[in-house]
Amino acid sequence: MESGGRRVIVTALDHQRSQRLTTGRREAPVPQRIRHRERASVVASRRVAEATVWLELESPAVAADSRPGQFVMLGYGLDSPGQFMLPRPFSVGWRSGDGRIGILLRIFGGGTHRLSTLRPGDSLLVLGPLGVPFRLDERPVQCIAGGVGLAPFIFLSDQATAAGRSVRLIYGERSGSHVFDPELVKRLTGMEPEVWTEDGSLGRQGLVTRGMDLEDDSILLACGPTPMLQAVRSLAHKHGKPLQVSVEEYMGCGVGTCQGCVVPGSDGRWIKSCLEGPVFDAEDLAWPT
Amino acid sequence: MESGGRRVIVTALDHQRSQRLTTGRREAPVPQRIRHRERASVVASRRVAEATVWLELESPAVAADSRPGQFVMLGYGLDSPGQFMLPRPFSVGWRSGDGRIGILLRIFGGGTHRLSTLRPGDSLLVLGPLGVPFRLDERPVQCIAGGVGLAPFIFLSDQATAAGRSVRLIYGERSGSHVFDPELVKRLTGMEPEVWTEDGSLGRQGLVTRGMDLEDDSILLACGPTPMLQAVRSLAHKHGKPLQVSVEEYMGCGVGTCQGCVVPGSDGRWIKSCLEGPVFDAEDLAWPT
Amino acid sequence: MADLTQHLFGVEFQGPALLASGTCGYGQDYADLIPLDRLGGIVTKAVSLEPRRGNPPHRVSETPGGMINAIGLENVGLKAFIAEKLPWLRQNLRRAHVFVNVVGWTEDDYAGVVAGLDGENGFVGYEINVSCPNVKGGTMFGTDEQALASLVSRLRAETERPLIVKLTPNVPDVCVYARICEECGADGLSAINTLPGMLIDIERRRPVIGNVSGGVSGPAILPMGVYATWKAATATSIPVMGIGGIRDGADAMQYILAGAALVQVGTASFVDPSASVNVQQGIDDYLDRHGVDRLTDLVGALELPAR
Amino acid sequence: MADLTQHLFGVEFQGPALLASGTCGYGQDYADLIPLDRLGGIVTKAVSLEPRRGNPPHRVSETPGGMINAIGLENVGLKAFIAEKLPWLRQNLRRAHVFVNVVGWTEDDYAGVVAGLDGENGFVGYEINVSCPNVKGGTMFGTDEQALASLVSRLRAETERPLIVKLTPNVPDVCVYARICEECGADGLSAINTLPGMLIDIERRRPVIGNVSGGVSGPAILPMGVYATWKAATATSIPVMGIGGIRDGADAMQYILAGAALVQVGTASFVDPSASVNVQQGIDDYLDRHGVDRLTDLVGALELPAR
Ligand SMILES: Cc1cc2nc3c(=O)[nH]c(=O)nc-3n(C[C@H](O)[C@H](O)[C@H](O)COP(=O)(O)OP(=O)(O)OC[C@H]3O[C@@H](n4cnc5c(N)ncnc54)[C@H](O)[C@@H]3O)c2cc1C
Ligand SMILES: Cc1cc2nc3c(=O)[nH]c(=O)nc-3n(C[C@H](O)[C@H](O)[C@H](O)COP(=O)(O)OP(=O)(O)OC[C@H]3O[C@@H](n4cnc5c(N)ncnc54)[C@H](O)[C@@H]3O)c2cc1C
Ligand SMILES: Cc1cc2nc3c(=O)[nH]c(=O)nc-3n(C[C@H](O)[C@H](O)[C@H](O)COP(=O)(O)O)c2cc1C
Ligand SMILES: Cc1cc2nc3c(=O)[nH]c(=O)nc-3n(C[C@H](O)[C@H](O)[C@H](O)COP(=O)(O)O)c2cc1C
Ligand code: FES
Ligand code: FES
Repeated sequence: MESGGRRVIVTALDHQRSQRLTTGRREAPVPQRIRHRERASVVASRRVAEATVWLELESPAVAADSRPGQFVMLGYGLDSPGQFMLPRPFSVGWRSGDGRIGILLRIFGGGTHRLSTLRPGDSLLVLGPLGVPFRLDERPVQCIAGGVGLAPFIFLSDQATAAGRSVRLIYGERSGSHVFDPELVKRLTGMEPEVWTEDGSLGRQGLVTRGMDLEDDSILLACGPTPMLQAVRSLAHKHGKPLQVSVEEYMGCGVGTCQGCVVPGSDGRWIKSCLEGPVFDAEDLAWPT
Repeated sequence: MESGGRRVIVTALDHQRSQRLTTGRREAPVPQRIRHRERASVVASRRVAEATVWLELESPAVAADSRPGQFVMLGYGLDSPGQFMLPRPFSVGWRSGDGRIGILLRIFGGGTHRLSTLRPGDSLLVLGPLGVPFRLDERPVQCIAGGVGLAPFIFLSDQATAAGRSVRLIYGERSGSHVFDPELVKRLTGMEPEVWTEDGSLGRQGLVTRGMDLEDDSILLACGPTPMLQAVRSLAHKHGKPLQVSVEEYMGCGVGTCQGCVVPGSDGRWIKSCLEGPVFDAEDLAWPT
Repeated sequence: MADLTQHLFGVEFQGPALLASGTCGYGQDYADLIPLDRLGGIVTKAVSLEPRRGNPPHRVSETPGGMINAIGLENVGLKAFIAEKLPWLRQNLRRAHVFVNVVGWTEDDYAGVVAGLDGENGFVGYEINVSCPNVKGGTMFGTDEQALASLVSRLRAETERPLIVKLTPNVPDVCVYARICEECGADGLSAINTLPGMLIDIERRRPVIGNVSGGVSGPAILPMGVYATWKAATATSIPVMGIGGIRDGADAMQYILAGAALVQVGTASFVDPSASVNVQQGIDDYLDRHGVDRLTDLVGALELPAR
Repeated sequence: MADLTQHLFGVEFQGPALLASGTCGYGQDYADLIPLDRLGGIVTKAVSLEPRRGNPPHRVSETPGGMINAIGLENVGLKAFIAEKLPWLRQNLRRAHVFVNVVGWTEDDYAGVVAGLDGENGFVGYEINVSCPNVKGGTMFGTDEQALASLVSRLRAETERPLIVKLTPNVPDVCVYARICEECGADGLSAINTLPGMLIDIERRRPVIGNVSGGVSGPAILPMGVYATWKAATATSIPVMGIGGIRDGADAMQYILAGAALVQVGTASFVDPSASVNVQQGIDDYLDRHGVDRLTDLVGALELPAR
């Protein structure tokens, strides 16, 4: 049975937490949390860089309610003849006006390898939108993306540019072969990413952190590998800049029931990143010193 | 690594056994046993009847050395991102002049369901040809096929008609919707199957055993569900007609190493049906009385 | 539409499917995704006398055909459970029955939780977790005949409520422990908990799981669960809840034919939150397809080959 | 091309991969399909004092992520093994080492097989199967501390050859049994044998397996095998052969990092007869990719998180 769009009010806890998820200023009240379980069909699957696939799924309910920074659990469900596979978390990387969502998927291990072989017409089970989105106010935004950490910022930039908001998109990869075609990014978001590669084979040479402007009055948003997040955070911390990070931790359920996805909070407790994250105010998390 | 066509002499045991596998008369000496492990690609996959698929695989080594009654183990191997699946045994249902083999596959449970979703271009691991083939001499042949037990007889009829040997092909199904298109059978074998259906919805109405001629001087060959084999065997036994049956038992390895596939022999021992079968002289097996 | 109802543990179950402990939290986080109140019931995350912080990440990972977890029994503790979780269960689950999964490290721990909860409303009974392999010594009660006998007798003295002991498969013969539970007054058994396992990240050359080892669950353990359920059901005359790798009605029917009156769905809910609801529906369909009027006609209806 | 050789049990192994007992017969039936003599070795199907007929069909079936089997230790028996099987192994395996898997139902049974074989050529040592769950009482020696101690001591007295005891995972703590084996003179350990399980044909309402229950193997049990191997390797100082669900070099590396000096490949050979050869190649590739010169550098090289 599809539970479709049954709506629920966010729990008090989520609400407080989202309130705390400000970037220094007062905010509009948090909207209701809506989660869907939706059978989605693959509309397109394109190899867009080394070991990287752009998936487009027909998933109208999820598309309608997703906000940048939220994620979905993608899997095969239980009635496929294929292998048992736990669903995998992926940021909502984009949405179309007509019910499609985009996923920027990089092959990492067995599950992502399998998902990378999906063909148009194949069916998936999508759970989402899940977690807490990035929180914006009137200030300009700097997005710092490492690898497929670019995904949520494609979605965010698309919306921001549409809203006439000023966004910088700073995007780093190991090498040019891994870079998600800047042309396609432009088509999806209406803006140019500033590309950095460690080996300088495309864009500017160096770590993505080199591209950050720490003096302006922008909000920093970062998504990428943990070492990158740590580097970004220590810089932001030193310069007292507001920073939101999207973290990655192994997940079981993605919806708050298994307690599998915890990350260490600055207050010493384990925080469920699927429910109170994946986007956190950097200062709410414990960082290695 | 592919072990390709390394050749080995059949073990003494197989040899004696094949010698005993006569149908009353003296025979040409048994050829060498050759088994291949071959990566094969799906050339065609067509739904040919209710829950029934005709698969054609590019598997030249297996095609070259297969004889009617032998089988292959079909699986995905170990390097596919998909599920772990034990390979499944299937009769070689036909072979082309140019290295293809045909498999008549009926969806039974999880594994056959999965194999039925194969698409052209997909790759499989094929192990074969395996087991002992049907043994013919100069006498005419009556093939009694139940359901997909038709498969080995398509192969056999094709060769027999080519050799100008007289063959009758008596083919029974529950109902017409399950019947493998007689036109296609004709194209593959050059002959008309005599179709019987239990509900009379196609061909003649009744059990396939009604089609047997027990008076002529033919050899009986039977392949199908166990109850059918029992019925055929008791009739053949009563009329003292030579009968070879192809049996089905669950298999692990298909090559003689696991002892998983045993059937009861008339001499009271368990016989490995993958090595000494699947084709047996009916009188070498123990039958319920 | 066959009759799925059963009278067990002094209450009526509208259906045989429950959510397994630790895979549904305290119910609330599934409430917007599935019609919880259509199920037979839910078993809460383990509750201990004091709150527990649990293990460091990674706490979960996939394994071939299943998953491994080492949550470390993180839970809010008895007080907070009564104050924050039980009220929601009481208000929102009117037909699905709630069992509280109880864990401890001494007999007094367990007894303290049971004593502290016994006067409250909003749940039917207890599932005693003597077999969580995730915490050092966690398997002790479940694999030590004396300790198990003493614990079950002690808890029996503490409560009139249904007392269900959750068995560990990690013993030479489940029957021995099942009988001990029955003799010491348990009202039912659950089988099985996870099997101890370990995964290694060969690139980092470290265990994947922060706790080093964890418990394996999911379809991979289905045959072990069916076997343990069959042994427990044949060794005793108290109801058994079958657990382990159940994805659909067909999997559940294996447990029911083996002797399980109820089944619990765990890992499968992560793959599809609707799994438990579909399991219950699938059992219904099976009964209809086979012209069986009452589920109870098939509990333990397995035929054994003549020997 | 790293150095895969190891000196263990008084012989040199050219590589770490062996074929697991019961999954390669007596070698001959794989000889035309894979280059057997390139492997570390093979472990024969169990040999008992007298021939055994084995269980009725079905003897094998697939399970989620693995398979279940109840062959019932069918084997030709000691005499026929010496007369018909050993000569072929002697002639055809010059660099791959042969271990004879020994099974029995009394100490005398085991001792009889060892005594009867000890003077023959064509094999290196014994793998003592104290853990086959397929036959009534078959798990007895492997789960009974006294019986195990007495059996291993008895066999130690019977032979100078390498004596490897194959552990069952079906106990609360593998370490206990591993230590007993070492103390009683075993030269090595194998872990693990199959886990007891059961499958039910819900249409016929009967067990799928003729023997009712069977042993579960394949990828589904990989985490259990890695865990038992790690425990056995850390609890003792004798070499351990890691077994359970190994499909490729990556799976094998988990066992090696956990402490296994050698690995055995079973069920995977059914999916691809070349599995064992590919496992050995995959280990070689891993070592090259990581710039490790000798396999021995990584045996037990697992790093544990700071506690
Ligand atoms: C909130 C969130 C958003 C994400 N967004 C994206 C995205 O947009 N694009 C993308 O390519 N990837 C994304 N990831 C990472 C992606 O989920 C992992 O790469 C994927 O789960 C790896 O699975 P695997 O089977 O290929 O790897 P394996 O290592 O084979 O997986 C084994 C287990 O480890 C877990 N695992 C391994 N790496 C990760 C990881 N980095 N994060 C979480 N679980 C992991 C898997 O879920 C699985 O349970 C995101 C992760 C999270 C938590
Ligand atoms: C020598 C031989 C030749 C065969 N030729 C054909 C053929 O040409 N066309 C065709 O459609 N089928 C053929 N079969 C039957 C086919 O192998 C089974 O239908 C298939 O294995 C069922 O697998 P499953 O996963 O769909 O069924 P499941 O019941 O899900 O399989 C579960 C387990 O049971 C085993 N199993 C179940 N039924 C059978 C069976 N009838 N025979 C052997 N193992 C079984 C499977 O191998 C698997 O291990 C043949 C079988 C044998 C032994
Ligand atoms: C993430 C997770 C947490 C669990 N926590 C508990 C627990 O707190 N108490 C308990 O008795 N069992 C716990 N279990 C075990 C399950 O209740 C169940 O017995 C086991 O997972 C087998 O069922 P499954 O294969 O359907 O998941 C947990 C399982 C998982 C996967
Ligand atoms: C069909 C089959 C037969 C087996 N027979 C034996 C045996 O005779 N003796 C033994 O010690 N183990 C036997 N085993 C267990 C295997 O040797 C191995 O321990 C187990 O299958 C786990 O390894 P795997 O997952 O790689 O198969 C058998 C396993 C299978 C699948
Ligand atoms: S993934 Fe289950 S609680 Fe977060
Ligand atoms: S299937 Fe393994 S011996 Fe026949």
